Amino acid sequence: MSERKPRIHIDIQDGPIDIAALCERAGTDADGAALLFVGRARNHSNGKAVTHLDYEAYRSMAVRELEKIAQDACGRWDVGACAIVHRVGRVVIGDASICIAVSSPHRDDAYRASRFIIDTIKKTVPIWKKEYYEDGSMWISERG
Amino acid sequence: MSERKPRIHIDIQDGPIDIAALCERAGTDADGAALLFVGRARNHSNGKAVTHLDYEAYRSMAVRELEKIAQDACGRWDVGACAIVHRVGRVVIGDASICIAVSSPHRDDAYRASRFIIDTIKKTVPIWKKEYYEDGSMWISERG
Amino acid sequence: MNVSIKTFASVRDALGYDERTVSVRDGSSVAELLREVLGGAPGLMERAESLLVAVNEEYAAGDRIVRENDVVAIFPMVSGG
Amino acid sequence: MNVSIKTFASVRDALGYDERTVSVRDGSSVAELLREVLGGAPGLMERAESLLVAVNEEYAAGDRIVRENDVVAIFPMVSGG
Repeated sequence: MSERKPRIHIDIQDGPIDIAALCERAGTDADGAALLFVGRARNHSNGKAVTHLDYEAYRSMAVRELEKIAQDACGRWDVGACAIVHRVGRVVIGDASICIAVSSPHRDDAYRASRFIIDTIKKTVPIWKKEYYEDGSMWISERG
Repeated sequence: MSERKPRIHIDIQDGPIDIAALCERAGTDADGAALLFVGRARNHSNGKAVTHLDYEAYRSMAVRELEKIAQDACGRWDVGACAIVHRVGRVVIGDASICIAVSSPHRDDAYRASRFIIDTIKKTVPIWKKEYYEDGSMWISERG
Repeated sequence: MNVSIKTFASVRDALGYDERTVSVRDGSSVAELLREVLGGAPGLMERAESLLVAVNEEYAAGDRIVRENDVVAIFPMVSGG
Repeated sequence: MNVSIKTFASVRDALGYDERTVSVRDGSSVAELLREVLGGAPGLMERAESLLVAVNEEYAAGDRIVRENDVVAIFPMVSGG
């Protein structure tokens, strides 16, 4: 849909995500809207207190799938820049496990693209979350 | 809808918005999603090249209206924290004119609340944008 | 009675002032006050229907009765964000 | 022929290894390979239908024919984000 070539950045990393740096990646001069989604480790899940999370990835395939999703989003909506960074390993409560920065000339594209990206990631990208509780742990893919 | 009391922060300020500081305001330990919307001055509008913008506010009323919108959003969706900062005065291309940070336990609430807030701001908050071009300027409210 | 007028953006540009105290008769409505204030600026009068009015920082309709010392703000459609 | 198996998350926990080379007969499908690999882990066999398979980093269906030196990853429903 867009004729310009969007800037895409994909990464899977250990350790904290630099959110400020990611914000700076988002947005070209033609973009009037930037949207940053941050997925965070929260302190509860299905009624149980969560102490921390552990993320595992099939890294090489996950990067490919993330790239496909970013390309797909940029094809569907008028996106100037798209950055997706997923963290793996231990993530403590309040820390970001994933950040998605999308920018577009008008805000509607940014909202739609951002939502599409996170919804699709949760369906297709080979990354798994394990929740830790006071009394044990569980792979979240088991639950459904 | 939410039984906890959401944290609300509203500001209208001159000079650049500290986006990193705003990100830190967003998100309690119960929130699994944070969404940051950044409205940016873009280099074109209705086919004309824009050199910069100037925002004017009816400050006291604008703060009240922003507070109403934040309260309304927190009543409709399960929002843990909501911060809205609008910049006034001259804004150069690429700079943020408005930042909206919303966090919630689940992402759907953050997306809905964020979109509601920016859409409503553009209808009810007494702030006006003037676009400057190579050959003149125009109050944007005139256009419609 | 005296009423404080505030103007913003293109309305201020057209009227040439951003604040003024005006004297209107008791029981005036917002619509009557608008005619009084915009009377000297024909360009504004024509688009009076598109202007917004707030009394004491709350949006007000044309039939709202204005009181002594009210602060009445007149401005165009908003365009922030 | 030889095929490389990779396992992740609960599948790895159940099988007790994250990588292994297995020998299967030529022309095996993904479904046949799965039965072979999961055979020793009854808990996994029961929920084989819910497992996902990628061949050379692309999702593959059960009828996909596996070739020599393919990398076949077996894992549960994803839950990142």
